[in-house]
Amino acid sequence: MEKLLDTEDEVMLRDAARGFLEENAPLSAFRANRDAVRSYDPALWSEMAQMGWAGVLLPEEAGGADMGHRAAGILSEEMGKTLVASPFIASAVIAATALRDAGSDHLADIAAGQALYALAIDESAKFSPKHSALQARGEGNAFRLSGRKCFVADGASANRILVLARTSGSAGETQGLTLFNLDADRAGLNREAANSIDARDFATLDFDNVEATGDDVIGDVDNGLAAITPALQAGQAALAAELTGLSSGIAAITLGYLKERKQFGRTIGSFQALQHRAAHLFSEIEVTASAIANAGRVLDAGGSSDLAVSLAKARATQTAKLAVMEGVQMHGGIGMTDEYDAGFFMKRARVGAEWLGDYGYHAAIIAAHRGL
Amino acid sequence: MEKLLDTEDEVMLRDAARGFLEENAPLSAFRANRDAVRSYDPALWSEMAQMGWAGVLLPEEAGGADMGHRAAGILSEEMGKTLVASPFIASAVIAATALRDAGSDHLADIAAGQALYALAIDESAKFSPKHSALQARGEGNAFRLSGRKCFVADGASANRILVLARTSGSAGETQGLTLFNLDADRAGLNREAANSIDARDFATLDFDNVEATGDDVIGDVDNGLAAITPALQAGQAALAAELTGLSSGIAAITLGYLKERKQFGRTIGSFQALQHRAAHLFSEIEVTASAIANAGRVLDAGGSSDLAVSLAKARATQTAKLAVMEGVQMHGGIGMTDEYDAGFFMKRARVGAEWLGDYGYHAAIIAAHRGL
Amino acid sequence: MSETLENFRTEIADWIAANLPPELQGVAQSEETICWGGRNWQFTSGAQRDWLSRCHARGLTCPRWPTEYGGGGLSRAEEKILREEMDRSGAPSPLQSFGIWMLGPALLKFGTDEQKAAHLPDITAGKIRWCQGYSEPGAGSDLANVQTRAEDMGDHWLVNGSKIWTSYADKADKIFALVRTDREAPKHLGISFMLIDMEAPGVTTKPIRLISGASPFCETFFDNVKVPKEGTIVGEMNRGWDVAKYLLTHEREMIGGGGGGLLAGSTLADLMGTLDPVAAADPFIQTQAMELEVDAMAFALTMERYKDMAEAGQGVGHASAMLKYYGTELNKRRHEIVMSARGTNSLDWEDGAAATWLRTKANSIEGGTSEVMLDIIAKRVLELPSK
Amino acid sequence: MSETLENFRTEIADWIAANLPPELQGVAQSEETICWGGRNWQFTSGAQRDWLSRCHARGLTCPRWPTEYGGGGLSRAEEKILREEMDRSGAPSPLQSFGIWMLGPALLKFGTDEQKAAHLPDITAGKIRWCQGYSEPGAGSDLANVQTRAEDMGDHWLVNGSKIWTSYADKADKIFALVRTDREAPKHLGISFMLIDMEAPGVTTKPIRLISGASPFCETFFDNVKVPKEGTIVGEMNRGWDVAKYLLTHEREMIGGGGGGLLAGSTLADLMGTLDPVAAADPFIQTQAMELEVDAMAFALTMERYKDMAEAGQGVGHASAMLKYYGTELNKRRHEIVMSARGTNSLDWEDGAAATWLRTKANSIEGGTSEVMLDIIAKRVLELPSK
Repeated sequence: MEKLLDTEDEVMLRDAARGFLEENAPLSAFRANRDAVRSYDPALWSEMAQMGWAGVLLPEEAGGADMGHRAAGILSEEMGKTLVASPFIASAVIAATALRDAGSDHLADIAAGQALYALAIDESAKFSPKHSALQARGEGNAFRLSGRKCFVADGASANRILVLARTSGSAGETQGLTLFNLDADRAGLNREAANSIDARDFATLDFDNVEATGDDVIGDVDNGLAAITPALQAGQAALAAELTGLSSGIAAITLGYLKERKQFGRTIGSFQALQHRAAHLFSEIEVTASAIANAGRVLDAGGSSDLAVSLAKARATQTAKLAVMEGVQMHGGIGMTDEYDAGFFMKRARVGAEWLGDYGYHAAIIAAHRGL
Repeated sequence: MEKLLDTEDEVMLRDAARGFLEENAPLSAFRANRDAVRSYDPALWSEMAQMGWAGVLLPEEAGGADMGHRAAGILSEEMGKTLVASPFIASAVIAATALRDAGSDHLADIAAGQALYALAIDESAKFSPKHSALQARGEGNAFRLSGRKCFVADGASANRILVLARTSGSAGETQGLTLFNLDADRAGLNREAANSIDARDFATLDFDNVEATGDDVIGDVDNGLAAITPALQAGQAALAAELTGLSSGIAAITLGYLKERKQFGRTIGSFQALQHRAAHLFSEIEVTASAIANAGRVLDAGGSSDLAVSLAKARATQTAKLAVMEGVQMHGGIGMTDEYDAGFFMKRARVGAEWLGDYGYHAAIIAAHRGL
Repeated sequence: MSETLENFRTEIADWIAANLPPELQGVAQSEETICWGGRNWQFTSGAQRDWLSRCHARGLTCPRWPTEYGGGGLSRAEEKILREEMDRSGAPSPLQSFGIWMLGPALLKFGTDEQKAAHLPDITAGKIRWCQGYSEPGAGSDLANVQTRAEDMGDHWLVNGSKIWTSYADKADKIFALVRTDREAPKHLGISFMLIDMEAPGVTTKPIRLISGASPFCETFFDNVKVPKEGTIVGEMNRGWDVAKYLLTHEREMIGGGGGGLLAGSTLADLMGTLDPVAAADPFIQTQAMELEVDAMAFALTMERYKDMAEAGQGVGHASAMLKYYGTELNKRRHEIVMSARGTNSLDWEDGAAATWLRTKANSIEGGTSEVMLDIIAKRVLELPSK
Repeated sequence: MSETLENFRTEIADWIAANLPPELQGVAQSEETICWGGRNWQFTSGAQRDWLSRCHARGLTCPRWPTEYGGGGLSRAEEKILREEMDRSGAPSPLQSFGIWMLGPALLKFGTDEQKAAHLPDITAGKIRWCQGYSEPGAGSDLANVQTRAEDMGDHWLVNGSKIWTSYADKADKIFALVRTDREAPKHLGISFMLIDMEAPGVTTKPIRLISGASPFCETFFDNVKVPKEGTIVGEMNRGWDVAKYLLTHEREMIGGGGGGLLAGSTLADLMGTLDPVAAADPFIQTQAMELEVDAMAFALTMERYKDMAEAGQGVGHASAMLKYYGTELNKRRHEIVMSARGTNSLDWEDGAAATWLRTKANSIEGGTSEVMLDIIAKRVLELPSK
């Protein structure tokens, strides 16, 4: 197995990313976006694009930086530390992977950070692509899409839509799905932004007889699950990395608080019960970090990666949950106030727990591999 | 709802039991039995019988003390504190309830502590009476029992056997089972004592064409589950009480150790991390104690009691598991030695976790009641 | 049960039947329906006003308080019967306030006759709404770390400082607060329990926004507030900590009760709602829900058992910290499960579940953190050594 | 990879092929098959003897030790290749001992040339079997609390006291022990790291029975044992604690590795065996097993990552306490699940699962308790304050 340590290039990338984000996207920037009801900062995103982040997974001939999934994970992890909101996962990771694998000619727009993709998969309260029922009726070389997608990432702000629709079979079947790549202003498409607790852009999309052609199809008709699955795995790994960065972020804030806050005439960080809980949290984060690094390596190596990716997402979900709960509790009253940042971590962790598959979804994939 | 507090009579009963057991059945007595490979102390049992414990659930006309299920739970709880091994649960609680409900004429023998019952229900690794398959073939007014029962409580030492056998239908069906009450020396019955980790008597019973007559049937033919279920519930409540006594027992020993043991120049009980864990354990035991008291009250009130009983057994199982794990860990190395008693609690807790239904078995019953 | 008690039951049942306005019957208690009273209280309906005045006339707003102050002078047993009959007939509580829960008990135990006469009638009548001023910014769990000071200016006290987590301070008429009246004395001494009018010049409040959204909590600031000397200190001068400690136990049992109340309320199944098929098939959601339900039912029984103990006159004492700890942690766990069961549906603020979930995170902090509760159990109940 | 390393790989692979007795190939390592060596060692087979002597001649019993002491003088990279080739060809470890794991490293770092020459060759050759004498009855986690004392009698030391948890003391030839050589000095000073012959008069051992049954652990008693002055103290006089601390890290990584090894071994599914249908349908057993597997896989990767860090020369340092803590707690959880999955089948001693399950409870105690590990992480890694 490849080493799980960052390579020299990766260390440099991490440092550069951290430096840039501390400068341009600290927590205060997230709060400003939240207060301005802005799901992300377009100016920041174009800077990221100029640094090659939007094209992190795309070939150089398409204007990409071609740094690979481990690198994408490192960027995502660093963004997670300060809750940076951006189109990174949906566009630069998921859409980029899907379109790259399909040899699409939209790659340059993604690498340039101009093509912003909404990810329209979910139709109910739990992630399960094969349960997609949104109908795409064939009319000669054209299709008519009708139905509803919910919890669509970047659904309100994107200018393009990746939508998984059913061209045959019925909900629950892995065959009969088709992946479409549409521009967001197609007639009959209605988008309603949700008021998401993490202040990111999730939307409900209603398709009323929206027209699509064969040119809009990614991969093969009726085989859309195969077209989107590797992209979703790339996204799951990146999201897992973000959640782990989030865990480190809130853990660092909490440790800082434990070291400076005094109570009963002592630094609260000197109370052994809190010390042991902090040490346990450290351990969980360390163990999860290994699964994150591994997922990136396995994706970069090609071949089957669902086990490694699900392991990363399952662990990251649990670790983030522990980190934010300890973070708020150890801060006491102030941690409960909106003036303080701890709550932001908790809300994003909850969204991240559900998006692209919750703990149970990924644990089931792992169990199947392990004969449980 | 009836008060969950001990009545004055119950307080007196508890004190009397505690006093008697401290005198006659301390932990050293259990160790002596274990070392002598003796599953219980018959002399002690006859003393218990003389005090009316064997007849705790039986009417006075049958020589019983008729104190009820809450009282039985109190006795069981006190026995649990010092790991007293006895035929109490199988004979005085389960068999007594089954035979009392069936108006059997064996009651006086039970109350006198002379009739010792083996409980032959299980046939596989998990408790599930309806899955009984041991066959009882009808021959006129007689039956022929053939098959194997495992994990039979008091199976090697008892002089009578309660066995649940299938007279019709197939494993998994609730109908078609019949409950037999046989003396232990019937021809064709082979009993092999297990080497149980809790040093109690559990045995494997092989039935090879064992003859039984209609007079041996408790309740109705093909309706044996109805005949044994209330008795099993009484036993589950008593076992739950024993496990809670066990939890208090090991918790008290551990607290004593925390208060006297010095390390790094401090009493280890002054380390806050251990204090918080001890306080959490105290809380769990307190909460479980309420479920125990409630189960006794509900059984005494008559009517449906499966919810209350399963709640008691589920809670008691989890609490005992926590108590013994914390008990051994907080003692450190010495807790791991056979010279010390902590291990005895851990082994009995494990057996108690499985006997008469594990956590999952009882949680499922509760969930069904609560619409989960 | 004694005949007199049975007569009392009939009597009270008849009275409720005769006096409870039909439109109030069976109305679920909520932020919207609670009657807090006070100078500026706007009754939500004539019925609410009538119910309050009738109950007050009958002494039922504070059933166990002495009749001379507008209480009912009932025994513990009678109060229990009253509660049962009120529940049975679906009658809402006529009046709630920190005056009833906290200041009243404090005055009855520590107050002078003048103080009782001056304040208790206004509480039982719902004329004055009180709030509580204990915590201070930066003090956290260390309640005795009181920096708000009252200087003796001869004819009055001059109060400066600020309090935090003062529920409904922006709606209250008066505040009972811990203030430092002796800055030389050791921490726990030198604190006095002071009554201050919120309309006094220099008192201002600022609502606190929580991670779950708006909240009744406020920060309350005292900027050179003049407080008269006469009758404004409850209990001995510089001995306010004794009063506070006495009330903290009350509060703890209240919140414990709250925890229990919550749990007794809507079942987990209700809260989770109709499960998405995928969620329904998830063994993790299933087992977490089952385990929570097991623990919640056992905890509800424990609330019962502790009430029984209290009613039997067996002091619960410090063990009440266990109720506070267990009930609040259980409630946090519960809403984690609800969120996971509702999945992405609950990630939109419009779905109330998220705000409720986030709000529960304060349960294990307010009224004494779980850590403080565990310390109390370890030191006071288990008597573990401090070195 | 460099050409020389590739050549080394070929070379070592050929050597193994030529020298590994066929009957040893692929034999699973177990209590029965391990070769511990020592004065009284009975080889289980001629093959075991041959394999030891051949490996020793080639310097492979202690690959990284200097050749002058019978080591292999290999680099870290070469050792890794050796390990890989040994695994690939199913070769068992030729020799294991506390001499290799602990005393050797201590002598190489702290020993005099005379001490190295006197002891290392016997270790590499498997001639002398060592045991470790750190813990004492009553001291528990507080290893520096050494009561066993060595009095200076001029021409020899007089040792009195006892040690506990001395693995295989009843089979060992010599013991390296912490003894107090200065009773006035503060706790951590005044301790020396002493080498004692187990055959010396006054040394006796008593095996310790665990809750899981028989064990290799012993109590070791020193009753007026005379120890020569010459060369019996490793490192500076009264500075034995430095040597012990250095070795504890080794031990920790060993046990952490053990934990990892365990986890890498048979899968949870194997351990649980074919599930009883009722157990197979139990969502609690199912979810606990799934969650354990998730954590175990991530932990195995973490062992890998930490090995990578060590091999990359990035010091792991105190973070190794995390491996010890997490690996052992994981293993305890794992066998709780196994017991529950096997149900009543595992409640009979004849079913090995129970003894294994009970034995795992010591994992979080031996080699430093979980509590000590968490303290180390909190204070040394997270640098949380002590007041």
